[in-house]
Amino acid sequence: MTTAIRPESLPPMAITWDSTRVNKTGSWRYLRPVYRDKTPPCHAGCPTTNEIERVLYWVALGDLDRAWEILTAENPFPAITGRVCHHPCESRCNRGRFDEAVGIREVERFLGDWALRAGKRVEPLVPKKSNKRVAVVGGGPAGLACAYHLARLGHAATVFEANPEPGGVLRYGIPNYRLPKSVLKAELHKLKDLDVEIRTNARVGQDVSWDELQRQYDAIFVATGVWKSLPLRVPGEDLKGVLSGLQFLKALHQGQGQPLSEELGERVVVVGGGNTAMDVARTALRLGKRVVIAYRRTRAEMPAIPEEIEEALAEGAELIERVSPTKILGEDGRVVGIELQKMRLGEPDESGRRRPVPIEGSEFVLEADTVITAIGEAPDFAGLPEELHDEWVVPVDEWGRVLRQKVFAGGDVIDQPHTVVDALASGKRAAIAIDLFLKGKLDRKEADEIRRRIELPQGGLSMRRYVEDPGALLLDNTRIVEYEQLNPAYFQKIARTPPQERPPEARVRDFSEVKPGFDWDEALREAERCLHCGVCNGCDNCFVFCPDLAVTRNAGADGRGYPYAINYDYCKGCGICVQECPRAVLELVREGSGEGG
Amino acid sequence: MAKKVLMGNHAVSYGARLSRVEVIAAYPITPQTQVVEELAEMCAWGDLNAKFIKVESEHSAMAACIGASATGARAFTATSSQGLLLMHEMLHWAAGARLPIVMANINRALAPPWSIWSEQTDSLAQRDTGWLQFYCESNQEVLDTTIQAFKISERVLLPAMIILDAFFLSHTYEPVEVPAQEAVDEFLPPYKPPLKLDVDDPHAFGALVGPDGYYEFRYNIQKAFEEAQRAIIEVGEEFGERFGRAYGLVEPFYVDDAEVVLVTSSTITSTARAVIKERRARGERVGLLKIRVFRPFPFEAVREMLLGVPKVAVIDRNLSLGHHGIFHAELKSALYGQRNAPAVFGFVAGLGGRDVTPRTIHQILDIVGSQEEPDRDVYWIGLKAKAEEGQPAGNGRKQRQRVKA
Amino acid sequence: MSAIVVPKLEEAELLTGAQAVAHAMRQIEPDVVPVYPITPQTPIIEEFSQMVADGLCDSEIINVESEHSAMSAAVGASVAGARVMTATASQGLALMIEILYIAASMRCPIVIPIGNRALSGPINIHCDHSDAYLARDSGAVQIFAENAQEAYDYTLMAVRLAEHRKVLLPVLVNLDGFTLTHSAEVVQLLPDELVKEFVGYYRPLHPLLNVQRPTTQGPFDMPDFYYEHKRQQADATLEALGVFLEVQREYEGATGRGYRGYFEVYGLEDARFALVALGSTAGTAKAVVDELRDRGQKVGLLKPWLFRPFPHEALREALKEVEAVAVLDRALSFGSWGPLYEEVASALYPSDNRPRLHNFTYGLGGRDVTPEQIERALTLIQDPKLPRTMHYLGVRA
Amino acid sequence: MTVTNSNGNADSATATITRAVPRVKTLKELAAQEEREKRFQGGHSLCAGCSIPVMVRSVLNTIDIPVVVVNATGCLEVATTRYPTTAWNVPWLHVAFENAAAAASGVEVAFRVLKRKGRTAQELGFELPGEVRVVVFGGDGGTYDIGLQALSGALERGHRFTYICYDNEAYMNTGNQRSGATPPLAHTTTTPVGRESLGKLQQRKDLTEIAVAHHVPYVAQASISHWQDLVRKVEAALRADGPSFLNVLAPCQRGWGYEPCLTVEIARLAVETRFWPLYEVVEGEYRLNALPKKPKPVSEWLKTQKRFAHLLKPENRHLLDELQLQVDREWEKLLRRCEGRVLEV
Amino acid sequence: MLEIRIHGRGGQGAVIASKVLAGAFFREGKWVQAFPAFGVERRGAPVTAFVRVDEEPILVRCQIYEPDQLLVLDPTLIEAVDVTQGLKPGGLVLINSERPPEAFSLGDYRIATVDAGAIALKHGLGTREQPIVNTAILGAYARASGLVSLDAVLEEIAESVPLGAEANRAAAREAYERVRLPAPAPAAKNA
Repeated sequence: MTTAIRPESLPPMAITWDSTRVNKTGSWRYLRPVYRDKTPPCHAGCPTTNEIERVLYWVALGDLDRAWEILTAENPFPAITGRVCHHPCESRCNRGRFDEAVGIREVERFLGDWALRAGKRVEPLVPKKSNKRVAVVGGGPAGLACAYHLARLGHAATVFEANPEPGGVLRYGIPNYRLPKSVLKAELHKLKDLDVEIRTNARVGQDVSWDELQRQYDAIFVATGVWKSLPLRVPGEDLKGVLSGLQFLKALHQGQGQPLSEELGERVVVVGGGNTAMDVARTALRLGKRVVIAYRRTRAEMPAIPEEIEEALAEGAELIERVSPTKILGEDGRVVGIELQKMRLGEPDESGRRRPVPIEGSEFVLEADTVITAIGEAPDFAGLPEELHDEWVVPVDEWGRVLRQKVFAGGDVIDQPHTVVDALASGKRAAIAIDLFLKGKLDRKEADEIRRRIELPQGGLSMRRYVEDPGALLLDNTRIVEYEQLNPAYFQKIARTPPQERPPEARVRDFSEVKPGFDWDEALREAERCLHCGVCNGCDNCFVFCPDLAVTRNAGADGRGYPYAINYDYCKGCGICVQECPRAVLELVREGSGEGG
Repeated sequence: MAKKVLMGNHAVSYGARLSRVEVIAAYPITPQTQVVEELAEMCAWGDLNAKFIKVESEHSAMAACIGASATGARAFTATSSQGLLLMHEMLHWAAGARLPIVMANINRALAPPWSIWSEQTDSLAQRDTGWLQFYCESNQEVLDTTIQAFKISERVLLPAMIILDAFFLSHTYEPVEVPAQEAVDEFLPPYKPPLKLDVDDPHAFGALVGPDGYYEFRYNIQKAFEEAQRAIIEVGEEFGERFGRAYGLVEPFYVDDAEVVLVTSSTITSTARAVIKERRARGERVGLLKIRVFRPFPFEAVREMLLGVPKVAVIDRNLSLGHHGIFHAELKSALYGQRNAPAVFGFVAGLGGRDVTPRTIHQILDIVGSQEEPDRDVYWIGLKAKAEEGQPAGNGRKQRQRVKA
Repeated sequence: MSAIVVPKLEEAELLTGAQAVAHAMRQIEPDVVPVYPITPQTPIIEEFSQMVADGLCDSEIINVESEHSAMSAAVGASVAGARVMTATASQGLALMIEILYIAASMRCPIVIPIGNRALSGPINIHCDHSDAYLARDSGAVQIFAENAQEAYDYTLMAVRLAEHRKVLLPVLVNLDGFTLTHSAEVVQLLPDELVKEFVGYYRPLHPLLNVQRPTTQGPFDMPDFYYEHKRQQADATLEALGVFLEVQREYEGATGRGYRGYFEVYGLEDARFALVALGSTAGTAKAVVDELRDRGQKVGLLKPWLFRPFPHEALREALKEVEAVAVLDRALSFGSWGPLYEEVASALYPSDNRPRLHNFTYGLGGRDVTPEQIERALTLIQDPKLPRTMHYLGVRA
Repeated sequence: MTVTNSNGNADSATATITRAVPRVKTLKELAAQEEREKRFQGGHSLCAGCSIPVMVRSVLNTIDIPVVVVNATGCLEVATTRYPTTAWNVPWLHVAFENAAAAASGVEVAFRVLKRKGRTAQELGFELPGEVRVVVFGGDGGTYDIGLQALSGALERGHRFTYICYDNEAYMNTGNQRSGATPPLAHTTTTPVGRESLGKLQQRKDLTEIAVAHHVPYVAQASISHWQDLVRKVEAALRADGPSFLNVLAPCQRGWGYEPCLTVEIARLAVETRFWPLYEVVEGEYRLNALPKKPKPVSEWLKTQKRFAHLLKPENRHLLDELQLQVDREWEKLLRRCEGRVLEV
Repeated sequence: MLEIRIHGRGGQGAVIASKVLAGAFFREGKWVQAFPAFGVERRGAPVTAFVRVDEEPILVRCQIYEPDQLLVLDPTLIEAVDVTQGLKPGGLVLINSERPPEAFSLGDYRIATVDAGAIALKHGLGTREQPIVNTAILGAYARASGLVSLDAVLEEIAESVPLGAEANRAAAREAYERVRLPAPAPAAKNA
């Protein structure tokens, strides 16, 4: 514009058509908006690091294949966890602060069931097999998950299962009405697809020796679980009619339902408030018994999944809160009742729950034909070398490794919550650790770097981040999006989609599944409720609201990278895009700070 | 008296405040807005007891001033450029009704193309409307003239326009001596309208006048302008006595023995003074005549100063399209038919805020110095195309030749 | 009869100036005509509206809510690519003046008949030229007509002048209010087809409606270009001088009506004393010139048709032999000379032989213009000692 | 991701629930969108965080029909057309401040009459488009105040054009002077807050209702924050058979006094506090377009802006209450007019 | 005559800075003139303002094309605008920057720097995104130029910047102390 101009070179009147795009107004900027995905709390809160936001994104768009691929990278058995998981994701879901948490588990189940029906097959994540062999001791969720991931990483895994069938607690603990055996069987088929060898009736120390495993395998994963019930430690525990919950359930699963039922009598008192207690109670209900659940604290403190408690009560179980057994009464060596003492809630203990304190002289008696205890379980270390364990657990490092040997452990035998999903997570962790170990990387610094890259804030390790270029995933594994960072203006209150349910009076008559699961519409509707915290879902807000037209659509992107790009030639750094990003994907960094490229 | 560093627009506001204006009706327009913003601020803080009306257009601003003035209030407004043109119809009315409204106009170029920078065409195009016009050179002059304008206007019952250059004055900060309120009160007594809208003494304002009377009304306005010349001189002198700064219709600067006299107005005067000083220091006989009052045009004063001067160069930051720079044309008609009338060179410069620098003035003096008579009606100075500089915009006695470069 | 065009009575009609102009508009058949009524212009647009209503002319009239909007709509339509006319007077022109400047700068060839009328206040509806003069800096071309015939002919020529590629400016065709707008005269119209052929189609240079090539019109201009843009506009305004003559020649070629030059000169060939007067006054002046010449006085008349751009060079040439000139201004520029006087003085200033120049104000607000007044002016200027102050004809001072 | 969210919804969760499978934009649709995107371009010199371009692009991108834009003087005009550049890739005309609607009448009539007369490319020198929509953009100064007469005239005459007022509630181009749209008690430079003054003492003009009173086919009030609603209204306005008028709230970060990033947020709050209700009047029938379930107190909106800072002082509590009463009263009035008709996007 | 050009961005207070600086010189008995190069400045856009100082009344009323001194309120302008255009050789360039003067190679000029942004923030002037640095830079100018006293600058701030005058004065004072001067400093011209 400073070049010489001549009147005759101008159009005959002040008319113009040259674009303002020659003005690089980006030089006005003090602050620079950058796209930077973050981790949603559901994802971070999932022990198996399920990429929930992506899974729901693709489900909402109807691309179930893509959703399933992402999901099964982390979690081998969505049809199982979709039924039995205690879903910590949902309790962390930011939407819970807005209206109601997204029904993530139900969508997961829908996706898992869809895959089973569609006959989806998992494939190894790496193209080549490694010639390494790994022994997996224990065919429960942890062991099976470990074998699954090892196989997908190209290693040959052999599962040693003491029982006649694999599945562990999935098979012998969780009743059919929650997890039908057909689903379990179908899910376990994945292991066959991956050429995992499962040896049943193979108890270590009995059918196969520890030394043999040590000799024959490049690594060993121990996940034998907890199968010893904790005693009540009250008089009368040895009476006939006092059973442990695990014993009861296992017996049932082994086809001894009918004789057992006759033995139980009419009135069953279940002691405990965990999932085992609920499973026991509901099973007993299905056997036609009158069931009372006795728990030392209140319902709110019960460790069982709330839905389980709710369903148990709906099905007719009676709950007596704030009571603790002091004595089991018997006649002729057989239970006739249980003496319970009332409790009040005192100061919180280290678990944060209020400690029950006995009220002197408040004892009362409940008539009972059977008392089933479900107050906790302990591992059975028979067959394992002494040096592997202490009294309660197998101590492991942050990789799940035991004593810096080639032995790794997971599931309920290590010090972690006794849940299915934690078991699956420990299996995955061990599979990654074993992969690193087999490649000779585990004791090197490299392992720490890898861990930083693949570990989420709550400690879960991401298989996707492990096997793929993490840059392509965009997700920043160090930062969790809190509700306060979101812009809820763009969210409408939509009630959570309630799963359909068989009526209680019908479902107590058999062992068929209580919930039929979501149909397509329900699953999509629920998936659409996901806020995609910290993850760009192409909502167009940044594009539409940019006053400088500096946000462009990145139409060529192929599912990786952002759907938008910022043209910094024009961006004046006003920050509207950041403010209006509903899900905190965009953020402002200081111009010249080197952040954000 | 206190010296303050004020922007030109605020110098207007201070002048209006010291004049104790009672009604301000205005509409925002760049680069005028600060004038009325400052007045609104003064009203909000109780520093000025006036009613501020933010009307919905300049047309209404002037109409409101007319109403206020007709009611006997001291009315003030300020505008610029398109705003002045929009109120044009009402300008005729204000003068025709002989209402001593005072208005500041910030000289800004007319559109299109749209410009907010300095040019005098907006106010000069109002030269037929019957308004007194004062062109100011400095912020001090702006403030002083505002106060004088009320006194002059109210004496001759004509509206007055105080005119200052956009940005070169309106937005320029410089030291200004602000007179004390008491001193101004002594100088400028409250307005006593000879006739006003009064329920106790009703008169009709703005009635239809047919061919039998209209001519005389116009004649009287013209006579009032003759009276205004005297009023401006007397009020300017009185102001000088009271405040130490006297003003007149024109202001000579090294004119006495000058062979070339620049005729300027507004801020170009100031820059030209610097050039004249510089050339005088070199021994060149150049001078400058500033025209402060354009309406009434100071015919006598101009003749007194310029007859006998060999060459005169008028610098116009304005243009009457299809004609000349307006000061240029006016000056020629003033000197026409007089003995020893100088050769008059007309220069157009600085339209739309094109900077007029000392170099521009030197160029003008060089052109005038190099020829006895102008060889064209209008010289354009400062056009970007070098080959075009100094070429006539046609209409010359010699056919304009387009230089191809 | 001393007019340039002498109507053949058998082919002529008795029309008011307003009607004559309305017929010109009908024949031009402008695409868009935004208008607002104002005395004494109203009969033009009333006549024209009736013609449109009767299907005699395919034009779209926009009955706007003010003259300001009339001009604004005119600019919009013109920029869009349509041929546009409007008409107004006095306060109407004063109200639309802002947009007239804009029309000129946007190079809109809008033809605007003006029924000249005095400006308020006090309010007055009769003829003077204060309204025409208020537009003298606007960049619009201004033509003054002496009678209804000239008003008709120049309205037609104005279209070609306005739309000429070198010009592209609004053209005001001034006809005195009442004296011309409302007075019936003998006028000879041209055949419709002839007019249509003469005015042709309007081919806009940068039509806004050309969506294939979007343009931004009326942009913001910093000091780095504005000056050059104004220079360009000044050049275009001056181009109108040449084009005016060109259009006159073509009109003569097409119609045989020989308007030649910027002025009509009457008795000026050997005159020692001259009048310069605009519009209908020239008619009266011609009669006075005739009479004085009969008495042996060497007097003449110069009647400018073109007031903007002002033909300085031609004026110098036309008046180079006279001793004294009386410039008649039918308006005051308060505190100065009359606008026409200033033009003439300014034009004659550089001439080698400057005639004595005197300024006469007359006829404001419709004050009757009598032969006596004009004779007085012509007599007064013959005195070399006549003071060089403003003289007022017909004032009761 | 190749897929953007279905029909541009800000949040998949806000999508209509009746939708079984979300619609995915095709590449072709995206390309068409890109073409329209070029109608208004970056590099303009409007302030960082200005709301006006947000509105302009939403308007221009809404329909495929060629548009001619007429712009009243104001920020938008000054900052987008600095010679020799322009942000507009559509025909654009600026005549003056007070007459945008009149100029638009001229353009609209010119198009209609040239079309009617069947003017050919040969006669005209260019090809007339088959169809054209004339869209006017004017600020509140140019619409509520100085341009109201021209707007009223044009609406009454029935020209087929759409006038869109971007209402930032004062003269922002000249630096925040009060206009007919300035809300009561706001500080502006011509209604400054001072010892003797509490800001603007008058009500704001209800321009939308004034437009309705012209009996035109479509009038609506919108906000840049609710852009889907805005886009729908633009489409309705442009397709209306006759004049249409949109009054769009467009916050100004400088004049209102807030951080630039909050532009949309503050526009949204104006709706949520019911200070700026979204509604439309179709052939005289009122419909509410946003029914805040839990309306926020108007103070929530006021406190975001410096121009209202003085109202938050405890001694001015009564003023705040008075404002709330006004907002409630206006809201009730509107509800009555809507007679229960609600259409939310 | 001393001619100073100020480069800043819309919102930083460059125009106010020109006014305050002129006021400070005025307090010391100088004739002054201050004005902006008026564009249609929007927040963030480059802005220029000018100050003239002289012993006698100032006549010239046009922009400054060959300044003696420069104040640069935003270091990023050095890349965006040709700030030193026309600057007289040896002229003072005062830049708001946390970097030392040696970090800038602009030519044969005396360069001084001051971290006016940090100082402004410390005193609560402006926001993190856009500190208002005008008063701080004037404090630094008093020291770097040696042509106007800090006291005059502080007094003028008190009068011209009614909102937060104390914080602005404190910022100016601190900048006066913390400005990093060029070494060695030749005798100031045009004193």
